[in-house]
Parts: sequence; C-alpha cells; structure tokens
Amino acid sequence: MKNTDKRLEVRIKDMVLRNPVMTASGTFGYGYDFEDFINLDSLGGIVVKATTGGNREGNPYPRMAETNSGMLNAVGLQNKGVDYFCETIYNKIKDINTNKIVNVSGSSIEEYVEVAEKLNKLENIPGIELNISCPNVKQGGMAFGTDPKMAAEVVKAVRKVYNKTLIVKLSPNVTSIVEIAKAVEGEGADSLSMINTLLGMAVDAEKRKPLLSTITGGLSGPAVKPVALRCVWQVAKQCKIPIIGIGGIMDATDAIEFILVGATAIEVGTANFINPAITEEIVHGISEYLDRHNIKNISDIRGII
Amino acid sequence: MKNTDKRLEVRIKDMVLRNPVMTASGTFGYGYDFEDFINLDSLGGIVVKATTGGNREGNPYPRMAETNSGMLNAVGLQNKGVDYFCETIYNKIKDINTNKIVNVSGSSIEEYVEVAEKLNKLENIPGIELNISCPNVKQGGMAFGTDPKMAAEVVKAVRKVYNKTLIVKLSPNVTSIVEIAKAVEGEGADSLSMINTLLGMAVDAEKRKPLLSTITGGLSGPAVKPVALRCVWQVAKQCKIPIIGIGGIMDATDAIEFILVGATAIEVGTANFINPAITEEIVHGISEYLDRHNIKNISDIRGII
Amino acid sequence: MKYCKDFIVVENQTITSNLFILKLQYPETLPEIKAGQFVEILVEGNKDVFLRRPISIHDVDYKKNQISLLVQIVGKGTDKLSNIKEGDSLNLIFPLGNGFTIIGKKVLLVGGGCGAAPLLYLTRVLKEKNIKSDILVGCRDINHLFSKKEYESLSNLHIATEDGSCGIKGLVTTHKILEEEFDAIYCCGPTPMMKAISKIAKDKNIPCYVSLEHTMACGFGVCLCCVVETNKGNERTCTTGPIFLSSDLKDF
Amino acid sequence: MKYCKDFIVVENQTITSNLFILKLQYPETLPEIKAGQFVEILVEGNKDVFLRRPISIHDVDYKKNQISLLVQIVGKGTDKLSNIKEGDSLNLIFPLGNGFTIIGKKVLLVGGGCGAAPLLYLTRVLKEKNIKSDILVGCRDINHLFSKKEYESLSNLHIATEDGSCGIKGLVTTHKILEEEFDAIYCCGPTPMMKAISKIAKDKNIPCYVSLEHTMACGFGVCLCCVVETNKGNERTCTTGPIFLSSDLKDF
Ligand SMILES: Cc1cc2nc3c(=O)[nH]c(=O)nc-3n(C[C@H](O)[C@H](O)[C@H](O)COP(=O)(O)OP(=O)(O)OC[C@H]3O[C@@H](n4cnc5c(N)ncnc54)[C@H](O)[C@@H]3O)c2cc1C
Ligand SMILES: Cc1cc2nc3c(=O)[nH]c(=O)nc-3n(C[C@H](O)[C@H](O)[C@H](O)COP(=O)(O)OP(=O)(O)OC[C@H]3O[C@@H](n4cnc5c(N)ncnc54)[C@H](O)[C@@H]3O)c2cc1C
Ligand SMILES: Cc1cc2nc3c(=O)[nH]c(=O)nc-3n(C[C@H](O)[C@H](O)[C@H](O)COP(=O)(O)O)c2cc1C
Ligand SMILES: Cc1cc2nc3c(=O)[nH]c(=O)nc-3n(C[C@H](O)[C@H](O)[C@H](O)COP(=O)(O)O)c2cc1C
Ligand code: FES
Ligand code: FES
Repeated sequence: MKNTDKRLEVRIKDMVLRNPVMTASGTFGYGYDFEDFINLDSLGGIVVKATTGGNREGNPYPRMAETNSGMLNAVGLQNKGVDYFCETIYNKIKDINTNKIVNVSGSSIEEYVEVAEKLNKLENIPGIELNISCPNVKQGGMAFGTDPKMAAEVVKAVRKVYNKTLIVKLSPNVTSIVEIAKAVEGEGADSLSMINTLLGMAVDAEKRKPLLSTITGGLSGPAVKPVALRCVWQVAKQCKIPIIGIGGIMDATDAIEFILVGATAIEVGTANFINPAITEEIVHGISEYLDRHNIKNISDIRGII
Repeated sequence: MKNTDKRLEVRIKDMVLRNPVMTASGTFGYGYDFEDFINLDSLGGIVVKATTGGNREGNPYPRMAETNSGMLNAVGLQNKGVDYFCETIYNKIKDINTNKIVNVSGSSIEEYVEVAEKLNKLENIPGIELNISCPNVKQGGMAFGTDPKMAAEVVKAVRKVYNKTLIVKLSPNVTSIVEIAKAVEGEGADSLSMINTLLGMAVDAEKRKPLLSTITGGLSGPAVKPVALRCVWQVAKQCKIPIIGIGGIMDATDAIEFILVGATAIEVGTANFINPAITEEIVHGISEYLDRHNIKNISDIRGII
Repeated sequence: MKYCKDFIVVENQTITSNLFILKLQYPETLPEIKAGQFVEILVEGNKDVFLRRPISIHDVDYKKNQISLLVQIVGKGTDKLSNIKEGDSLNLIFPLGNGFTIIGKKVLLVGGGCGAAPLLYLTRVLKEKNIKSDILVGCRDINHLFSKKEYESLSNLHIATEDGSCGIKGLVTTHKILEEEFDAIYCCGPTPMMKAISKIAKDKNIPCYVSLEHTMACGFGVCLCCVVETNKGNERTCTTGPIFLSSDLKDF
Repeated sequence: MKYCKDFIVVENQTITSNLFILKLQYPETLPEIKAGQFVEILVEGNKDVFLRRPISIHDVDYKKNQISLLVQIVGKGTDKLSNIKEGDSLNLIFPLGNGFTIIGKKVLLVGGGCGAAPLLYLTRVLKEKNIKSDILVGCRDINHLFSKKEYESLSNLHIATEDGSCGIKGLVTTHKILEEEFDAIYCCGPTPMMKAISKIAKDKNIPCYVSLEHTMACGFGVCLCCVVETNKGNERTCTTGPIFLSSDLKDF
C-alpha cells in the first residue's frame, strides 16, 4: 500500500521526500533486496551502500558482533567502486520510485571528488551523502569527520563538482559535533545526516579474543539512540540546513523523537535486519501519530524541543 | 563470605586492592547503604559520591530516564560539600574495611585543589578519583576532561597538594581519549579510570518533552560497554599507569572483558541499581573464571588483547 | 534491613483491563513492613525494560507471609508484569521508603485511582492500633473499584466515582466527609488530587501525608535521581519519602 | 521470494539436554524451499538477544505446510528458543540462502553433530529425484543421534560415534564409506571436519559442497557482515552461500 499522506511530505534542498523515512547506508543494500518485504515507493528515500573510487574488498571476517541493544560492524566499505555503480547498479535501481541517494566514501579528497563528479551525471540520483565518518577503515573517512578543517576542505572540494543535493554525514566520535556541523554548513552542504556509528569494541571472554577482525568497529542500534538524539538536538539549535536523524530508530515513536528534536527526515539502519518491513511500518506509524495528536503537518512538530 | 582469593589482588600505585572490583561514583552512595546486601569488605574498593567545594543542590527533578540497555542521569553533583564530608560522612565510612576513594569534582581548578587538599588529610582515604568528565553540570568538570591542556592543568595543580593515589576519571565524549590520557599521565596521575557517561538525551514522544530537566544527561549501563571497552583498549596501548575500567559492567564476564583489554581494576555502576548484590557476585565470578581457565593470577590475562 | 529476594506468585487477579493485583509468597518470615513502603520489582522478559519498577505494598499478611501489590498497566514494564503466572517467581528489593507516620485518634484516608494502593494496608495498621479511620476512594467507575470488602471491614468506606456508578458522582474533593474533623489526612493518588486535599488539610490546620511517585533508578537512596524539593532542599523520595508531610514540600 | 512471517510451534522435541527439534506450522501454503536453505528467527524474551538467529531448515513437509529446525543450545538465543512451547508463535524470515546444487547419480552426505541439520531434507530431495545417496553421520554418542529413522527410510545411513556407542568408533573421516565412488559429496558440520572431507573429495576429483555458519546480522544479503573469502573475492555467506563448492573457498 502506497502511502499518500500529504502531511508527511518534507524537503531537503531540491529533493522532495513523500515522507521523512529513509534508509541508512550499509543496512539496505541497493534497495531492491527489500522488494520482497516492502513497497520501496512507500519510502521517502533510500541511501545505498558506500561507494568509493575503486573496488574495495573491505575488512576480513568476522565483521560483526552483537552487543546489548545493538551491534558492532566492521564491514569497511566493501563495494565494487563508482564505475561499477554507474554502469551496472545504477540501471537496476534507477527506476525505483523514490529518492535514491548514494553514500560516498573515500580515503582522500581526490577520491571523494572523483566519486561525486561521476555521480553528478546520473539523472536519477538526486543527491549524495558524503560519508566523512566511517570508523571502519584505516584511511577511511573518519579522519575527515573528526577535524573541522578537514571536514570543511572535503565538503568544499566536493561542492565544486556536485550541484545536486549534498548531504554530509557526521561522526559522533568527536568532542564537539556542532563545530564540525558548522564547518560543513559553511562550505555549502545542503543537509547534515547524523549519526554514523560510535567507535566501540567487543570481546569474547571465553576465547579471550576480540570479536571483530579489526578489533574496534562501529556501534549501531537502540543503544546509540540517546547519543544520536543529543547530537541532532545540539546541531539543530546551531545550524540552519535540514538535518537527517539516524541512530537506533526501531519504530515510529523513535522517528518522532528525532523529528521533535529537530530532524527533517530520518534514516533507519540496523532495524532493517530485525524487521525488514520496518520502514514501511514507520511511515504508517507516523501518520497514526499525527492523527492521534491532531497534527496538520509533520513540520508543526519539527524541532519543538 | 569474605573473598580471600589471593589471585585477585591488584595494586593501583600504593593502594592494594584485595580484588579488582570497585564501585562507581554516584551509584553506590557512601557504601553503607549496601550493607544489607553485601559485605563491603569483600570488595576491592568503593568510590563514593562526587564531592565538591561547597554544598550543591544538583539539578531539578526529573533526573533520570530509562533507555535501551541503559539509563540517562542528570543528578548534577548533588552533595553537601567537602567540609561536611570530612566532618560527618568520613566518620561513618572510615572503618569500612576496603579502600575508600572519594570522587572529586569542581567548576574551577581552585575548587578541585581545595577539595583534594582537604581529603589529603584524611588518614583512611587512600586515594581520590578526579572527576574531570561529568557531563551534568554547566560549569562542571566536562570542560576539563575534553581539552588536553585543561586536563593537564587541573591534574598538575591537584598533584601538587595531593600525595596519595590520584586517579583521574576520563570522559568518552572526546575525539581522542588517548590524547587526554597522555596529557593527564604526563602530569603525574597515578591511574586513569574510564569511562564516565556518554552525553545523551531522551524524549517523551507523547508529551513532546525531554525526559530530563536538563534536556541532556549522562548515558550509562550495558549500552555503553562497547565504547568503554574501546576506550580502555586504546588507552592501555598508549599509557603505562594502571587503568580502571568502567561502563556497563553487569557480571563477571563483563569485568573479565575489561581486564583482557588492559584494565587493572573495574568499577561497577548502574548494575548496582538492578542487583544490589552484584559486586560481590562479580568477585566470586572472577574467581570461578580463573578456576575454569586455570589462570594463576589475574595479571596473567591483563591486557592480552 | 532491606532484602533482595525472590517471591513466588500465588495469584494474579485481574481487576479491570488495566488493573491487577499480585499476591506474592515470601519463602521466609516476612520482616516488619510499614504501611506506605514499597518494593522494587525486577521485570524480566521485555528487552526494553532495564531498571526495576517501584510498586507500593498494597497489603501484608504476616500469617501467610504474603504481600500483595496493586498495579496499573501504564507501559512496557507493568504490561509485562500483568502476564506473570501463578508459580512464577519475582525478584523484589523490599521494604523500601519511610512509610506513613501514624498519629491521632481519628484520621481520614483519601485515595485516587490506583494511587490508593498503599491505603489498604494502612487501614489494617490503623485498625490494629485502634485508630478510627474513614477512607474516601475516588475512581472512574464502579469497575475500577478494588478491595471494597477489605476496606469495609477495616474502615468506613466512602466512594466517589466520575460517572456516579458508585458513591457520589464527582471528584473526591467534593465529598462531604472532608467537612468532618480529623487529626490527620493520608492521601495517595494523582498529584493534582493530593495538592487539593493537602490544601484542605492546611485550611483545617491538620497534617496531611502524601505519597510521591517520582521516577526512580535505584529505590534505596544511592542514585539521587528521585529528589523532590522540600523546605530543607532536595530530598530523596525513595528514602526520606515516598511519604511526605505536604507542608514540607515546596510545590504543595 | 523471501517472506517475513509468523509460524506456530507444533512441537518442541528434546533430543538431548542441549539439542532440540522444533516443528513449525506455516499458516499459508509453503513456498518452494531448497535443501540447505535457512531461516532467520526472531528470539523474544531475552533482553540480551538483539539480532535474529540463523538456523538451517532441517526438514520440510509440504503436505502439512510444516518445517522443522534442529537446534543446538550454545548461548542465550538458542537457550531461550529451547523453552518455546507448543502454540507459541515464532517470526521467521525465510527461505534464505542458495541451497545445495543437486548433481550426479550417486552421492555421499556427511554430517557432523548438529551441523548435519540441513542433510535430512537433502536426503528427501535426493530421493524424490531418484539420486542414490549414502549418508554418514558423526556424533558424540548414540544419545546425540537424531532423526535416525527418517535417514534410514530416505538414504543408506552410516554412523560414527566418538565413543563407539553406535556405528564405528572414531571420526567420520575414518569411515570406510569414504573409500567408495561418488559423483559428489555434501558436507555439513564443524569446519575442521568439512575441511578434511573436502580434501578427500579433492583427491577423488569430485565436487564437495559445504555449508558455512558465519555469524550474520541480516541473513539476506544487505549488511555484508557474513563474508567469506572465495576465489572471486569476498562473497556473502548468506546469499552466495551458505552452501559453497569447497574448491571456491580460499581457506579450504
Ligand atoms: C514509590 C512508588 C510507588 C508506586 N506504587 C505504585 C503502585 O502501587 N501501583 C502502580 O500501578 N504503580 C505504582 N507506581 C508507579 C509505577 O512505578 C510506574 O507506573 C511504573 O514504573 C511504570 O512502568 P512501565 O514500564 O509500565 O511504564 P513505562 O513504559 O516506563 O512508562 C509508561 C508511562 O508511564 C510513566 N511513568 C513511568 N514511571 C512512572 C512513575 N514512577 N510515576 C508516574 N509515571 C510514570 C512514563 O512517563 C510513561 O509516560 C509507584 C511509583 C513509585 C515511585
Ligand atoms: C546459515 C546458518 C545455519 C545455521 N544452522 C544451524 C542449525 O541448523 N542448528 C543450530 O543449532 N545452529 C545453526 N547455526 C548456528 C546458530 O546460528 C548459532 O548457534 C546461534 O546463532 C547462536 O545463538 P545464541 O544466542 O544461542 O549464541 P550466542 O550467545 O550469541 O553465542 C554463544 C556462542 O556461540 C557462538 N556462535 C554464535 N553464533 C554462531 C554462529 N553463527 N556460528 C558458530 N558459532 C556461533 C558465539 O561465538 C559464542 O561463543 C547456523 C548458522 C548459520 C549462519
Ligand atoms: C552493517 C552496517 C554497515 C554500515 N555501512 C555504512 C556505510 O557504508 N556508510 C555509512 O555512511 N554508514 C554505514 N553504516 C552506518 C549506518 O548507516 C548508520 O549511520 C548507523 O548504523 C546508525 O543507525 P542505526 O542505529 O539505525 O543502525 C553502517 C551500519 C551498519 C550496521
Ligand atoms: C545516577 C548516576 C550518578 C553518577 N554520578 C557520578 C558522579 O558523581 N561522579 C562521577 O565521576 N561519575 C558519576 N556517574 C558515572 C558512573 O560513575 C560511571 O562512570 C558510569 O555510570 C558508567 O558506568 P556504568 O555503566 O557501570 O554505570 C554517575 C552515574 C549514574 C548512573
Ligand atoms: S531512586 Fe535512587 S536515590 Fe531515590
Ligand atoms: S548476513 Fe547480512 S549480508 Fe549476509
């Protein structure tokens, strides 16, 4: 069932989302893997897997560990590179009737620019999400996302070659996320998404070994929701561009919480593994919430906390 | 039953702990509240509530919110001040047969120094834990704990007046905990304890209000354990002084995990609320682990990951 | 002395769709329990419930070593609890809090909704001490009235229902019994009701004891999360309270 | 097509203290399921279990629209699952993975411990396709042997037990049946066993299919957590596998 609740429509720069519910990169494949479970055109948008300049094999197995109310991952940006994306994957997803956003990663400014430039040419990709916050690769984006100057530089460079909607995804592993957010906003980002995973670690006490091949990895799931809400709230108070809230969203109530603290849209990540139909259920749950509280438009509750 | 397992004995500078199990500040009152549930002399040490220069009323109610596998608190260092501690509380706890450590907080270097100096005179207080990481007070310690220079300054000043065991408690809300740890070690701290709470937030979606009077608060409990393990592991690889691991420890297995990544001792916090006898159970659980794995001394597994 | 022990569920009695009474068996001899004290329950089997849940002691049977709890379903913890079965065990920390101060010769008890929970045991204690009590209970309708027989045998029961299906129609604050003379009032229920009743007590110049339900992390005094502003500064609801003299509270 | 639906527990049969078989009723018509495919189970009621748990499909009964799962208790999730009762419902994502490639005229199946789970349904499929099969099962002792009757009716059963309480005494790798000629080997069990068997297959120059139990977060291809190194690079165990031709795997 297609959701046609006009109250849910939101905008991120030039991108119109039929509702605020998007999917988080790395947790939704390229979207079509979910066609058995939901109607993709019921969503506001999908953010596909991280895409880098060239092919990446990612980190060795094991790449995940379950934790309390969450999980750690150490995938490490495995993907076949931007050319493969443009030539092969793009054709498979270009007709999905929702906003298709590509998560862009790299180890150098040049790599980010190269990928962004190539994606800029794809008609049916209305925006990219610049991942400057991946904790899972040695020369990965996190260095860019934890230093305001480097963050500003990479955004500035990409902004020059990318003229559609540019979302920048921030790391929570910083002393002041507001500082990074302002730096990025200052260089022309259209939107900020947050949070990427928290840097964490898990240990097998019986085997006396780390559970991830990379020892540390990225924590996601409900465990991180309080941190994510705090980040969105802090940044929403200080920045003007729309924010996409991410982190531990498991149901419509969680999504509403992010909107209340200032998010324009939200992305659902780890929850997709537990209930692959959750995104569509969240869309309906938000409509029900608006009904119950007699709210005319989702924007009426945005940032009221 | 008093635990007399000699394999568990550890040292933090001049302080001998009969086992690595301590209690985390703010979660164990002044210790005697737990006498109905456990034998305090079965513990390695207890860290009592934050003590400041003068009386503090703390933050307004509500001060806590439950989250997934954790909780947020915004107590805000409520206490009657160091003089009241020295005159009244000290007499009540001085004969408890374990290491009694006082958690010291302040809003200025002068306040930290004043409190430390007064505590230095108390014979039965073998050490203090300098809380430069409390996220719950406006002019609270967190500013000291998130800037290496300020952290170094406060430790330097306190070190001058305090000649017993000086533990410094670090905040995870930083870009690089290792940087802060090194700065603090450089100024003569005897030990580092970590982590204090993660800065988080919770929202009541139905009432459309934050759940804490202070909006943001400190996240604790199993949700933060992966972050805490990562912090201890990172710092243990870079610093020489003993580390006390804190964050989401709910059972002996969790405690062992912290020891495996490099902690000499551990502190149990939020778990005390759920099972007030948990600390003593953890002591026995560690003994059992050593039995099961045929380990001669707890130090044999310290930091092997 | 506080205990952290398992009780066995003897009965789970449904009162209404969102109200139930648990009767719990203690395997040893019950320690002395004061009316107004509470327990902290470990709720298992729901992954979203992390902390214990504070619930007042509704009644005590020293002969059988049983206590009973009256619980209203308001969220995930109480919902999970409502499914507990006879024979299941339940871990409690108890008895917690200060309990009511027993004074006077003729007192009034006022309870609203499930907030009235601690009053049943209070009537029992008062009766044992030969203190004459009246109890005024307010609730939505006759279906939400509980422990009626017990109240009647221990006290003089007066009722106010929102729809008039039992007793007077309207709020407890409009009940005539409030016009009589008493040495003290004991009041449990929604905050607005407790405030209204304590105002009446103030006007009569008699002490009014109220029971606060602040959110708690520990329940036994160590976390400082449950504070209430009193004339002496922030006090812990779980140890200094949950029963307070309303005149000691800043907001009352 | 994959489904995310509730099944009803028809039976929870205890095999040993740490092994049980769940028979599950699907309320609709079962889709086609390949031998070697698995399900992702939502385990409820344990706060420490966050992700689903992958379990192979042990057997399928299309007539009754039932599937069965053979589960070994190794931790909190499988332990919780072992307490599930008749009539309870269980949410599954299914069917997942590639399943075994069916080839040849005479094949050998080798299963070790509870790893043998997917082989029962495979013997059924092979029988339907008139492919002659031998099945060699290794386990600790006679008590850990399961579904013996079913195996016997569908295949030629050979047994190796560690204590010799049934079949030969010793590891499956020492069993004589391995000396016979086969067109393919299908092997499920502990990794060292699968490696040993695939080496034997390599020497015989026949294909050997193995089933990998890598830890999974999603189970349907979207998280990339379950990868295995193959000759073509990292591949997802949950979609490209869990069944792999051993010669395609780097570590085999
Ligand atoms: C000293 C004390 C005695 C109590 N005695 C009783 C009793 O005898 N019977 C009874 O039914 N309840 C009693 N309560 C209230 C009871 O503790 C809460 O209703 C319960 O903890 C809610 O848990 P939950 O998981 O069902 O709700 P949650 O899912 O945690 O929350 C659901 C909703 O209830 C609200 N809520 C949660 N805790 C409280 C609270 N402490 N007070 C008010 N609202 C709350 C939340 O804000 C939320 O809106 C008492 C509370 C205290 C502090
Ligand atoms: C495709 C596939 C099919 C499977 N089929 C079956 C089956 O038919 N029957 C069956 O009993 N089990 C099967 N397993 C293994 C099963 O998924 C795990 O045993 C289960 O997830 C453990 O959950 P737990 O919560 O009980 O253990 P946990 O408490 O999570 O862990 C306990 C211990 O088990 C180990 N463990 C956890 N997951 C796995 C895993 N996937 N593989 C190996 N060790 C693990 C952990 O490292 C830990 O030491 C299969 C796994 C996969 C990937
Ligand atoms: C398995 C996995 C893979 C991920 N891969 C990426 C990625 O490639 N790029 C990215 O920006 N974020 C990635 N993330 C982070 C998520 O997009 C999201 O920011 C994070 O998981 C928090 O949201 P959640 O709690 O809803 O999962 C990944 C997360 C998981 C769990
Ligand atoms: C209610 C509460 C009060 C706390 N008060 C203090 C405090 O006064 N000083 C301090 O250094 N840490 C304080 N903490 C932090 C804990 O000592 C500990 O560092 C943190 O809770 C993580 O450990 P845990 O997950 O085991 O609770 C407090 C934590 C809680 C939950
Ligand atoms: S609830 Fe912890 S002090 Fe009252
Ligand atoms: S488990 Fe997620 S891709 Fe295989």
